[in-house]
Amino acid sequence: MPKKTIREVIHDTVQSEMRRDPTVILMGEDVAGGAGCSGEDDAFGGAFGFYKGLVGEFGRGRIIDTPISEAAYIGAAAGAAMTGLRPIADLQFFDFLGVCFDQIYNQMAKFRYMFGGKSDTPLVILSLVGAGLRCGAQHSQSLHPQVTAVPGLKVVMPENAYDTKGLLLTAIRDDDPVIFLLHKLQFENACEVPDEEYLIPFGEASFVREGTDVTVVAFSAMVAKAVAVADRLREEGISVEVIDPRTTSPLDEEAILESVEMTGRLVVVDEAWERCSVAADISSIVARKAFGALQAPIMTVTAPHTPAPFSPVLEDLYIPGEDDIESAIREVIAYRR
Amino acid sequence: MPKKTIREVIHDTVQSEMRRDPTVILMGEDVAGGAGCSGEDDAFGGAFGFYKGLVGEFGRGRIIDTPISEAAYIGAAAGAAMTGLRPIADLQFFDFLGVCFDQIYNQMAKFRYMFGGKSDTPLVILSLVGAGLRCGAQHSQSLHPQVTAVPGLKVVMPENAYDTKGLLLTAIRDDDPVIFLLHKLQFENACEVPDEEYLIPFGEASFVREGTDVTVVAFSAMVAKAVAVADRLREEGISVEVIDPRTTSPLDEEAILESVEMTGRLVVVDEAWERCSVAADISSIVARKAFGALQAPIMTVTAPHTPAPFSPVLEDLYIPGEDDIESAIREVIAYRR
Amino acid sequence: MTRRKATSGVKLDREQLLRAYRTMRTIRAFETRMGQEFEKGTVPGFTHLYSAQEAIATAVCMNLTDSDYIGSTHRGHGHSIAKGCDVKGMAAELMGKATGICKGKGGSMHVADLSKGMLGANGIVGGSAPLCVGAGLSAKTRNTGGVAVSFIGDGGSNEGAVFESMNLAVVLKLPVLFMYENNGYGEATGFSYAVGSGDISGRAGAFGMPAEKVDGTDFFAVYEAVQRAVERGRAGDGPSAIEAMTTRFGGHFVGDPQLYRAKGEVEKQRREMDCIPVFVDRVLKDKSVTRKALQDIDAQVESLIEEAVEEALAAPYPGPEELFTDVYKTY
Amino acid sequence: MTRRKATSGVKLDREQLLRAYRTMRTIRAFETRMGQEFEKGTVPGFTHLYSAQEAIATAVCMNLTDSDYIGSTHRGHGHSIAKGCDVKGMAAELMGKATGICKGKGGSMHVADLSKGMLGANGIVGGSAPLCVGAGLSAKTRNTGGVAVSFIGDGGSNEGAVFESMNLAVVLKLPVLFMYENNGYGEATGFSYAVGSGDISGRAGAFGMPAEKVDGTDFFAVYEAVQRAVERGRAGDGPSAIEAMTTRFGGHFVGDPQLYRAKGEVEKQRREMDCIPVFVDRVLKDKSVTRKALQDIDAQVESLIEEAVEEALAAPYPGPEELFTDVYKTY
Ligand SMILES: Cc1ncc(C[n+]2csc(CCOP(=O)(O)OP(=O)(O)O)c2C)c(N)n1
Ligand SMILES: Cc1ncc(C[n+]2csc(CCOP(=O)(O)OP(=O)(O)O)c2C)c(N)n1
Ligand SMILES: [Mg+2]
Ligand SMILES: [Mg+2]
Repeated sequence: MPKKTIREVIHDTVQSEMRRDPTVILMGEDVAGGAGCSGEDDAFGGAFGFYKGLVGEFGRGRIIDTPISEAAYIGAAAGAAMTGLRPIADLQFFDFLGVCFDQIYNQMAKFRYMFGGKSDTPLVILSLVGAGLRCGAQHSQSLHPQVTAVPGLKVVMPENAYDTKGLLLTAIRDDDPVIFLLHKLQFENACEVPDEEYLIPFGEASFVREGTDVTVVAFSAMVAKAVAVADRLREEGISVEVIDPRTTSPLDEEAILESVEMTGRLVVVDEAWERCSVAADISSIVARKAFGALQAPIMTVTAPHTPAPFSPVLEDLYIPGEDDIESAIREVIAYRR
Repeated sequence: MPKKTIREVIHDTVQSEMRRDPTVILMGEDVAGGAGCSGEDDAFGGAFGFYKGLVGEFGRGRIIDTPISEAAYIGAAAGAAMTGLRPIADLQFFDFLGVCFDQIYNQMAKFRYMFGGKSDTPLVILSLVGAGLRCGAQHSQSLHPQVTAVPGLKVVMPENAYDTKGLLLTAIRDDDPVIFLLHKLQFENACEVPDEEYLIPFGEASFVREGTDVTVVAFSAMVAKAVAVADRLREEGISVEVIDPRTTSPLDEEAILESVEMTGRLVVVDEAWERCSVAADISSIVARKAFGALQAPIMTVTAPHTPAPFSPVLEDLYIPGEDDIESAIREVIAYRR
Repeated sequence: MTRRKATSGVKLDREQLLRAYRTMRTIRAFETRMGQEFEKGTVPGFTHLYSAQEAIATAVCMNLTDSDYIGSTHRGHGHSIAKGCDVKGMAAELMGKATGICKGKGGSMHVADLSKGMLGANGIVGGSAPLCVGAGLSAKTRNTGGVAVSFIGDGGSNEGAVFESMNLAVVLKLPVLFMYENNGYGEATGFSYAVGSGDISGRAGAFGMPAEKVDGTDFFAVYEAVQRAVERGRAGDGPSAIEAMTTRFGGHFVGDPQLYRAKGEVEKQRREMDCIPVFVDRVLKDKSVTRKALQDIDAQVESLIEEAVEEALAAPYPGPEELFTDVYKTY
Repeated sequence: MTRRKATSGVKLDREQLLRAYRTMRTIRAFETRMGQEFEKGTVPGFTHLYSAQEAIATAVCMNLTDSDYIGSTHRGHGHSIAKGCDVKGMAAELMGKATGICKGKGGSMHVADLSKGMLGANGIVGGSAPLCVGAGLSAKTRNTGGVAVSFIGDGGSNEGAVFESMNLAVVLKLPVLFMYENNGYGEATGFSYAVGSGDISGRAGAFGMPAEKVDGTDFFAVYEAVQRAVERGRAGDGPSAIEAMTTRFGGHFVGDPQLYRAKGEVEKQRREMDCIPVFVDRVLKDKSVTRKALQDIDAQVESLIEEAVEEALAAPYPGPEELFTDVYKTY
């Protein structure tokens, strides 16, 4: 099977969906690039090159470069979605949420409900979260809790190229607004990806490692770290189950609860700030619904309550690391009432 | 002692601080009203009349009506705060967060950190949260988790006039940005408020009821409901401790943990949506730090994962009610492993 | 504002004139009655009435079909009626009833009917401008010949999302009309204070599109300007802006004491700036229609509104299960 | 753009001319060196260089004192140096060192020094315009005679927060200068595409303030225009806008292959639109300064930058405890 990076998967999936369905369009800043310039068209293909080449195939009528005005174009994507298109709106960094948030939580998320079920808003906002690029506090955030909280939105956070394909297909064909969040450090990660079409349903967790001593829930860039720790601890005889929910909304509660019923111990890893994080959210669900099974405190491993620092030495401390995950696991394993 | 409503306390406190400190200014839409009109100046005094009369005393130079452009004036408040003023920015409904969120989490919240500690940003954003006004999905939200999550912000959610005074004084004199959130249904609530100045520090919970069987944490409009339930259950011999953290950031973890260490049971009440709520946050802190004391699942009582409905019959079901709190308490009391 | 003479370039036939009259009268009667119902307590929440501005919504929507779109504001009843939303469903919606046009889940600020191209009233000032740009993009991409009209108040004209939307529509050359209704007020703040340039259409023009100012109390003036703009849009020539000068007969919301208006201002405007008598005078003088025909419509409208209110009052509230439906298509 | 003749209304004395030259040369040398350091890997993250635009920051800031304010962009090194930020502190900041001007916690996109009135580079396009309006409000309220200058790119000119800020500054009549640097590009998109009207200053003017377009490669032209705007601001006459036409010698960020620019474009612009030789030609022709004086400055600048880089490279990283400090004053 061919290996593909997440970047390639995004490209190929957007391309195949645009071929299949003429109502799919792509819009955002420099999704093509080169408009109004003296050089090449298709100069950027998105800030990270995801869409390179698509403007050649589909033209500027469907690969739409926008001025730097996120409220307008994210809102326009919603308006287009209400009226017969299936837009994919690229938001370069999810850190820019703040300039277009109204269109997300007050507009697209609420239409179906406010309008009594009489509208579809099929659009995907594709963006990047996370720290590690050494870009300072305004370009290193994990703001997925801000949208996971909002009824009417679905939030996808894939960790690998295989899942990205199946989830992105589902997202583009979904009739509700989907926030599709990749991690800034991850889009060059490759794995085997079948050429055939396959859809991964939302709300179905993936059991990345099976284990019996402790459940670790991790998503996005945190999955690989959890797996590394799990594999290391396995050699010591500690059996760690690693669950990747893949979508934070809907959330596969069942998978998590079932696992905790078995292991009795839970560590949740989330790159977001600790307060009101998805880690806190999952912890609270388990503390409510699987309390009887719990044999130890529920540990959350998150970024601290500080903005992301620029200096690499500080940023490395800021991002939840394998050591943090490992010591959380050891703590719950060692715990005796 | 005189009784005052929250509305009166806001008025009087802003007035006394503006008298005391010439750098305090007030800005927002219709904080005076009447600009460019044929009738009276001071026509609104804020959308809810909080500031009625202040423009007469302080003039339009310090009571500043702005066009409907929240990003600009909330950001301007931050810019003024960096450069020698102490602005109070009125944002009529916190539901409008989405049009000015960037200025809040990317700008004011991060300056001190990004600039290496070399700046103060002393400003207060005063706004209203909550449902119950029958105004539909875009005017009924409880978006405090969105800001509680953000490092660099402080978030105050007083439940009564007495606390409002002491906390607002602290907020205005604080050198960090403070989000001060009143509940839409509450500002006519009155209680005894001393005329003298008193400051209530942030991060100090108030024990509204003492009890030994179960801890209920509630804030803002939820406190009164929790207290009503507590008082009712007391007659049955169930002793409920009600803690109002008053500020969600900083959070008085200690008070909550101490109480749970004693009662072994916790119910957290929050009008926000369930996912990534402050209720979930507090639940997760307790599940991590006071697990050993817990004798029952931690219950959270929140709004459901739906937009706020307009129809009064549905909205009443949407808002967490006394019955929801009561059944959560009964459930944890009845729980046996 | 000095009232300009009704223009006369547009030729509307009798049926169209009666339709225009019926729409304006329906809006006025609906709003008047909803104001009363609000005061009685049968309409919960906030209600913002459109009275005085009827000519604008009517003139705009008479240039549109169901495959054109409008995006509205918090003051959306007039736009909705003009775009063809069911009046009975609207009355029930405002009362939060199960028979409401949005099942009672939206309310006054969220009336919508996508089958009519009405993309929703909007509780967020400026919130619908981007949506209309998107609807215009959709019409252009799907090549339907449709246009999208974004209604924006003078207050709302200062929102960032509106400015961005104008630029985006110009850049993508979309069939969008930015329809500014300058009623002189944004809540309790005068337009002349809040719009720094004092000129909404001039500002819109500087974004790179044709923009004109018209007398919003003159149905015909608005109709003509909109016709030009809509034609431009349908022809693929891009967006336009119109600033229609009008007023507001009521407060910002029902119950607003309007201290910011001088005594007598509203009375004077009711005498001088009421688009309905202006329209009636004109069509009677032209002998385009008979007084009798107008009176028949008056009677029909009154009974329609009466019926709508009675049915709405009698209608059931949504069942409790409705709280949880319509959040997602699938979840 | 056709290059306009250097104007000659401004009388700057020798010392001022040398100061202008020193600033421009310092910026150029700093950026050139930082680009090299970035490529060596000693400067982490993204780095956006200001080379080509030096005349603008320099001309603006020579009209300002420490009690005036500027708000900057992601491309903020030039503004910072011109406003008097310590170059050594900046070099260390870009490398994330403890001796950085922000203790290494901010980085390239967050260089700031409030004691110099430099309110920060900004990673959010358009993000600093509202802040500058606030700084102008502060200056006006505290009656300091200060002004605030918001630097905005051609791409950033399309952000809602910027439009709102212009209107707010006009309404409140604040001493604010909206300083547009039109370098022709926002990332890989041309200004002529992204600004629908093709005219940033015309659009700004329609917000109700004086707005002019100047040749941004001509230090003197910018200086004069800024002088007028700053005087207006200090006199209490409200905001102004200037659009300075310029270019960008490098990519959007260091490493950008710039496919969107035709081959030879940058080379041609380097020959024809480099503000530094334009300035030098002018002052030598005028005999205002000697070539020797300029060469002395060149040497001093080179050694300053060399020293700054060496010290920065040798400086320690912040200690781990720094992760948790400076979040709040008290918490
Ligand atoms: C983003 C946002 N800011 C503020 C408000 C509160 N608000 C509702 S209507 C209104 C005034 C709008 O004025 P205008 O656009 O002129 O419309 P009009 O009421 O005159 O129809 C304001 C400030 C809001 N709903 N949304
Ligand atoms: C709100 C926001 N949107 C998008 C970006 C990504 N971005 C960074 S710089 C830039 C281009 C800015 O162009 P311009 O304003 O012309 O400034 P220049 O780079 O030419 O100095 C973009 C799109 C951002 N940082 N913030
Ligand atoms: Mg108005
Ligand atoms: Mg540029």
